[in-house]
Amino acid sequence: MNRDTSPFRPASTGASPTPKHASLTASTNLRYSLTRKSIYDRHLNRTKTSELSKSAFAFLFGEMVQHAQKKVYGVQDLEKKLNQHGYAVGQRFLELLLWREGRTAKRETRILGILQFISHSLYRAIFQKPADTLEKVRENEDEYMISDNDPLVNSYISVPKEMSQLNCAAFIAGIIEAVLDGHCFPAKVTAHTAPSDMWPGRTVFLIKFEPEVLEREGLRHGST
Amino acid sequence: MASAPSIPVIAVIGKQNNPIYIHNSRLPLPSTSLTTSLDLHLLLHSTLDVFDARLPQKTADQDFGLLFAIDERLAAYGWMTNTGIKFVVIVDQGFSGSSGLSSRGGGLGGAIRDADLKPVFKSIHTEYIKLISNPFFDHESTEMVKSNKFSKAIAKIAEAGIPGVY
Amino acid sequence: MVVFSFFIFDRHCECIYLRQWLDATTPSPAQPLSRPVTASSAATNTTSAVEKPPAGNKLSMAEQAKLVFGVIFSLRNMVKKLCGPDDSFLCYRTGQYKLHYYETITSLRFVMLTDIRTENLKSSLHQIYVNLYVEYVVKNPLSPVEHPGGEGVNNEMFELGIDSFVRTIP
Amino acid sequence: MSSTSRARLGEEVWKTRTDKINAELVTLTYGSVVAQLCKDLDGDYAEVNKQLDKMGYNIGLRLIEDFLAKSNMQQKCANFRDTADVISKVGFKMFLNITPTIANWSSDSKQFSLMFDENPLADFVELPDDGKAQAELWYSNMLCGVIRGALEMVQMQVDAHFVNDVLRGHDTTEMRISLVRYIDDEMPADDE
Repeated sequence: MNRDTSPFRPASTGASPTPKHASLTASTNLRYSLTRKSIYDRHLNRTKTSELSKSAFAFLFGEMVQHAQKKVYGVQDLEKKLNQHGYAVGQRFLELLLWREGRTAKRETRILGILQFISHSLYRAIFQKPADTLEKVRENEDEYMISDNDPLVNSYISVPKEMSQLNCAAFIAGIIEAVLDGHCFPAKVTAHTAPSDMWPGRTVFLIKFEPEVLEREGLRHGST
Repeated sequence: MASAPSIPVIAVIGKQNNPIYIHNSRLPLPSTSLTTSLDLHLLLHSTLDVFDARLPQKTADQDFGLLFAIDERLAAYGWMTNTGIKFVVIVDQGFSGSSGLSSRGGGLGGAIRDADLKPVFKSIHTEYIKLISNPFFDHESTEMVKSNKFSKAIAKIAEAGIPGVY
Repeated sequence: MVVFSFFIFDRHCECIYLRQWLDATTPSPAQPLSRPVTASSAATNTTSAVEKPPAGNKLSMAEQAKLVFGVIFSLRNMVKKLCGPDDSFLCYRTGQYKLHYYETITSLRFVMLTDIRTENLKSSLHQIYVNLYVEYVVKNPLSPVEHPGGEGVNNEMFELGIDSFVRTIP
Repeated sequence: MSSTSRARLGEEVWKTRTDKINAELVTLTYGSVVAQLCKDLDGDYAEVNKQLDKMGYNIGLRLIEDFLAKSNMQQKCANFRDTADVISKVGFKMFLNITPTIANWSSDSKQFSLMFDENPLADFVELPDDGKAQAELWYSNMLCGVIRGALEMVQMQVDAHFVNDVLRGHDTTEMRISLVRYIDDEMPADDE
């Protein structure tokens, strides 16, 4: 009980430790239909296996790209926007996925473990296929690569020459980043086009971990 | 007179150890060591130490079981998701005073096993997932959750108590 | 079969894509032009590549497109006046070439000029619409929704698709 | 084409001619778009509705081509009632795997409602409790734009907007669609 700093953040009004009998949470003014079920009444697995058309996603994603494009300066900025969208999606997807894995879910404490989780479980859950490769960048201790021969979000994208740097899979990079963050492996993830003869749209996700991750890995598991 | 064990407090604590939501139906409870809300906060605070201390040994399960006993009546149980969200449930064994304790003869924690709490934690986890799947839920916010539906759902879980234990 | 040229017109009657493999008005040479002419280069560079054949009063691709549209538009309207709104014309032929026509409900018009021995290409044009135009142009988020000046239609995937498709037409 | 055969067509297109994808990816992505707009526009929900509608409109202009290509429809609908039927049974089925019910026709057959029992876009949603989102935001407003854009491409100018949404505490989710006019063929610019 003798912590120096409170682990509770400076409390907002709702959280201040005033001696009150009632629940600490403010009540809300939202209206709910009495006859219709809200999200809290439905089973979470209802949508686990449900599907929508790939075109619906392609159009939505496309318009998201177009919309983001209007307000950005240059390719990098656009990729950042897409990354942010991916991050929001990734945070939620991760929680759903872990909840569903239930008992079998393992707390990943090693870099390799979490990367395997991403390239298999996560990829399979979102894209119905595992990622194509997972490898370590030889020159840099803190960098790893996951590759996808044909990223779903890029299936309809033909990048014009003047934007050749752009890779819209920055969206997926955002998802990966959220999942790493969720597991306390903070990292920067970026998407790069790396075509091969067989796969002109092959994309590599470059994962660069924050220094503290490697430090912890060294402490916990001995240097790798 | 002995009553069924109940759940007066359910707390959800975020990855950064920030409180996300605290359900508190009956505290402060007279004749326990929790008499003010400040006590409760300090108590929840100290559960975090237990999570931290046990974390390195935990790899698979999310169930941290009994964190510690608070006094003759109250005990704190914990659960941590793989994303570092902590759920703390405080159970009131319902024995009023020493007579209750002796009548059950089991002493603290004798009546309730860790496994009994599993379904409770599972339900909390489910409600939590529903909460954060909402696109308007702001992960970066440091404020407490204000969702009527979530509050109701958690209150319902607390009210239902521990399934199978009377 | 020999394909001379291919045009797409949008609902605003604008030519949003054109492509020429051979010139219909010159007797078929053995080889197609080494580099086919596409909309963007035709628009910006109408004099060089397109008008390479030196013969008499050659039309630029842009002018050809305008003429072609004038013809199909009149023909289509005539057919609808004669036989009702559900009828449409499929092709016509001259001594030199055959013009194939396919129009979608969204008023996209696909036109292909071939030699006279070619069978009706309506279903092929429909295939181009379904498998190439919709997949590579419509669904490409980086291409604009509408295509003034042909912008966004002549992307790499569509171009490659058209090329290989034309080669497979019997 | 009869109503039941349209339902069959929708079912067939969905089953055999549609590439499918995890629904939650779409739901969460849409959520991210809406939440981001609300943030960018600082809670100006009227403007958020407008932006969503505009994005939907752009999607509609494209989506109609995919719709026609997949459904292989080569003829225009004979009347607006047919159009409504196709939207519900083939269009929504093909993209969102739902079939909203058609209801509340006006006597001149120019206005109808689509009633959504299911709305995959709104699966995880609870509107922000800021005292105005429930009064001002139409969360799924993109769908209105999509219908407006798609129908414009087949020469119908319509007005589409939500009048009820369960997210607002209403008992139904209802979109009202009215035909404004049929659009004539465009003529080539006369520049000779």
